[in-house]
Amino acid sequence: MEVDFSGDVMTLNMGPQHPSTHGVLRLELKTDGEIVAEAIPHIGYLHRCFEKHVENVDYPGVIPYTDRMDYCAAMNMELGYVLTVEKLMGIQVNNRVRCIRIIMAELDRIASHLIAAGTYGNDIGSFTPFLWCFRDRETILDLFEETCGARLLYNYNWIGGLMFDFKPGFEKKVIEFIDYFEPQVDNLNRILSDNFIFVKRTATVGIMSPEVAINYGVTGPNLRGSGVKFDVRKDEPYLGYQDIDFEVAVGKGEHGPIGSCWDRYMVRIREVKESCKIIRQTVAQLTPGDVRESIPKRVKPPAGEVYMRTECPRGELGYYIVSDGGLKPYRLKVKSPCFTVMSAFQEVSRGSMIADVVAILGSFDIVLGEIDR
Amino acid sequence: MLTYFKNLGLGVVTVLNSMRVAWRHLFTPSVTLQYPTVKWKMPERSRMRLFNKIEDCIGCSACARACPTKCITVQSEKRGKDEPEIYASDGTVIKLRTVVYDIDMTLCCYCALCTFPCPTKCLVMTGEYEYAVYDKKDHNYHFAKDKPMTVKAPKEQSTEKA
Amino acid sequence: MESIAQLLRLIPKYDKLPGMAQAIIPVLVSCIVIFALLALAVLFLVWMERKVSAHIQDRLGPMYVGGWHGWAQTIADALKLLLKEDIVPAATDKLLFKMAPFIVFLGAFAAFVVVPFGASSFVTDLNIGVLYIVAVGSLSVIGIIMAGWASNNKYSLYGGMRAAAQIISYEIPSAIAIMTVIIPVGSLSMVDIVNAQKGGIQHWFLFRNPFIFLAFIVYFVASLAEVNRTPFDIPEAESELVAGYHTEYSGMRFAFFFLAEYANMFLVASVATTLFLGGWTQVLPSSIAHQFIPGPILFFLKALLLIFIQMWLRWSLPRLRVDQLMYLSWKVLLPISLVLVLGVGWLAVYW
Amino acid sequence: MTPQEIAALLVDRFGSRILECKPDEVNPWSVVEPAAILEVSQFLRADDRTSMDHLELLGGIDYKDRIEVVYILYSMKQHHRYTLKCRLPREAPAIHTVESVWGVANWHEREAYDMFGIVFEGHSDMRRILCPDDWEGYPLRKDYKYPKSYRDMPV
Repeated sequence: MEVDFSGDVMTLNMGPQHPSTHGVLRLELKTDGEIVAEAIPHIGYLHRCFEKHVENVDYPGVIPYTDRMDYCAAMNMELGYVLTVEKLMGIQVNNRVRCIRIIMAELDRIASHLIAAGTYGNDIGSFTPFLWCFRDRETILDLFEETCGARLLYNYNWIGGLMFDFKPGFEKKVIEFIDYFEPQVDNLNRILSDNFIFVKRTATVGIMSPEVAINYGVTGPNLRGSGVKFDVRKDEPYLGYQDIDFEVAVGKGEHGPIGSCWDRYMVRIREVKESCKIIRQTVAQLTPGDVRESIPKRVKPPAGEVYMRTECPRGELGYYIVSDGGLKPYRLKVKSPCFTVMSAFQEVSRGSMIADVVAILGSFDIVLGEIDR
Repeated sequence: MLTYFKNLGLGVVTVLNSMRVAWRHLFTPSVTLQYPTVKWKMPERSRMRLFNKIEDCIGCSACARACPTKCITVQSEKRGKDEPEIYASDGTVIKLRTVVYDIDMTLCCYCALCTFPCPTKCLVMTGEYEYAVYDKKDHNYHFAKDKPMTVKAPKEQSTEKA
Repeated sequence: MESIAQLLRLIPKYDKLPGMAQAIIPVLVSCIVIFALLALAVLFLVWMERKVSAHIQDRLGPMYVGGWHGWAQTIADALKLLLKEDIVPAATDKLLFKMAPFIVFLGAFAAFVVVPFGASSFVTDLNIGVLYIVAVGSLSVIGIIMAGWASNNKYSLYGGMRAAAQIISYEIPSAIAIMTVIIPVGSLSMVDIVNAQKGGIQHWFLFRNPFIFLAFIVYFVASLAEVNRTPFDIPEAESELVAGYHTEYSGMRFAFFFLAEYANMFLVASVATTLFLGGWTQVLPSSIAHQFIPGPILFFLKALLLIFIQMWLRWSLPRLRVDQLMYLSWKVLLPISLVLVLGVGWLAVYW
Repeated sequence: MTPQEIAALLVDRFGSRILECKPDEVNPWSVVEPAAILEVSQFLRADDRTSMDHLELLGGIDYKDRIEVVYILYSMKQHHRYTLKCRLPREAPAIHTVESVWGVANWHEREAYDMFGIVFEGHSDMRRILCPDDWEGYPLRKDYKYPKSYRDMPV
């Protein structure tokens, strides 16, 4: 959008304490009235130097730190890390561990997308769906707590295995939850996704073309929202995702150009349904086994380096580990999905209105814990 | 002109739709708990406050090594040969006298990595979650009961946090 | 006011007071009565809003203070707000900053003077009552701009500016929608309008003819925007402007904004009740039943019904954007209301 | 393409400017002469055989005697991955930016500058990104000393 400035430019400082910057992001808005010429993100308010921390802890001790990157999807964060270390050490896990990991990761994906959808509704001004989403998310967290004892930061996936096995009857509870949950998605669609006001607010703003998305390294639901059918679970499978029957949700642009905020939002809603499908199939594949069977006594990977990425709810999460053969990682670099998405923000939000800036930011579904690390 | 009326109609219909969903929820039972009077039953694996049953502790400091945030401080000394032999409740011989066993709960990240290496399973994460205090120092738990017999300069703890 | 003056005359030696006092005291007393009524209504409405929103969101809302369903929660909150420190930021325009909440409240408060709560319970019956409400009701926009500007905060300024644009725009469709009622009555007096609807539900203007029914919807939507309720709450849009024009306010001054917001809600609901729902008149036709519910109670019930719809809308809809809001006002509501006025006029002339 | 083919292609195209190739590792990589990084990047992105349109990761590693910059590239069309490395001196490391090739490099390079002090020449906005602007030192270097205080606040 071309912006013709007729008046003075006013700098509006949005954040780091602002209700809708999803944490402590700071946006420097150059505004003329309601129009925003530039929205310059400033990050780092939640910086803990995760990468320096982990150079001083041994490999299993890193897992609690990875939990704290994306605290809305901690199960996926640690899954990526343990898979990377397992790849480096060449550990094979048994079928039960594999299935449980998939079930947990997908439940966590649902929980994370529920936060995304709910907070997005809140950004647009509708508070009710937010609490409905949280109600369903609580059920998932209850399941997690029953299994591993924590609700948010699990430390459940261990290198070579899992902390605990399921409790008896857990599978039934998961299926019960899925049965209950699937109609709730339609409920959410009725109150929010299909609402005319919501569609008008989101379907024509924040257009991200596939070219821009790929150039800025945008991944995950945000990339798929632009119509690019790319999912690490399908295109570079891990954990045997290739054998599971599910669709890669892409933005179709029903209400406007492809790549709008609505598309990105809708990809998440569709993914939630796909996750339900995956969980159903994986629960059927569960076989008995010992979940701590292949946990090594000492995690001491050989010297070398490895890069691995997984599809976490906010995009591709990559871990690049350089090992010098010691007990602690020599260097661990995280490719954080939100970080790359955020770098495209300035490009996408150029020339929108103040309310749109909030809408675009919400549709990116960022978690500052992961951007700043 | 047609799209104008179509949009108008769509707007009214979807708004009514939203209202219908909201109306239905007006009569669904609430899912929240009335917290201080009604309490959530914690699952048995809940990971809340750390507790060390010091009678069973053999002072091996495996927990302190496993802790990623270094919130556990253990200092132990050899028990004298002339002292009577004591055992933990699972029969392990206690060869070390634990003189310092401090857990700083403000540093704890509730990962439970410390509880797994414990040989006598005396360090557990309990399901207790209501332990807010007014002073941060009150979260520093001192479990050790024994006084050091041999005088030794306190080992310098690496306080430098990564 | 007449009835209050009569009551006052019962006080011994009241007649002996100077004539000036006899003129002023009834005014003051009725002001206090209205204020108390408003404060009570607002306390109740805030509680109701919290309960409605809570139940829509599968929660319970306040449950402890006062015993039954936390009925005293808002009283406790109001007391807390009154006791809080009154913070006036250093860089504000002190006078305007302090005045703004009262002016905002004044608009809602003054308008209640002409609202007939019952057959004889109203302060005064101005012969231009409706015009007075429309005029005085928009006083609050001045207060909002004052608050937005004096706060010396960019968010507040945005909020104030948005509020001004919004309230002034939506005055027009709402005033035109009100005209559809005035045409058949032929009077601007609120009492006359209510009297024209006596005799049961079929005499209410809402059900007299389809044009007025649509006008009621237009008025309802426009009034939502006038009182800054979702989906039109952009002046205080929490996710964009933090809290809009009252970002910098705290304590009692914030409480006044709160009071004004709910008083305004109550005002527009009262006006809609008076104009379209027959005010204090009975629901059932008088031939079926005698008047067994007192008029004022009926009035409040009708107003509460409208306020409940406002709350229900608020908790089920997202918020519009500024340009969409303006679009709705100027391109949807205004043409429709103009057509409706024409339709009502046509009916009045040729029916 | 397999990593071996990519390595062969690189050596074929750039010859001696590719200093080392290890295409058989778990994570196959090549070391590129720092001065050639822009050219190599542009080639890898533009060439249809490689079409590396996705820069997955850009980061530094401090090897105590040198600093390496790692570029992990991926092709969304061909589904293959390859890693480029550049070895820089520990004193005043500098390399040309690849911002013009992949937009995402902008922030990644700022992060590398913030954490290792690698200066990316020609970068449009070379500021610290995660640490405060007046932070001293480069935290991820192995010899980094933790400051006791920042602006009189204890750390």
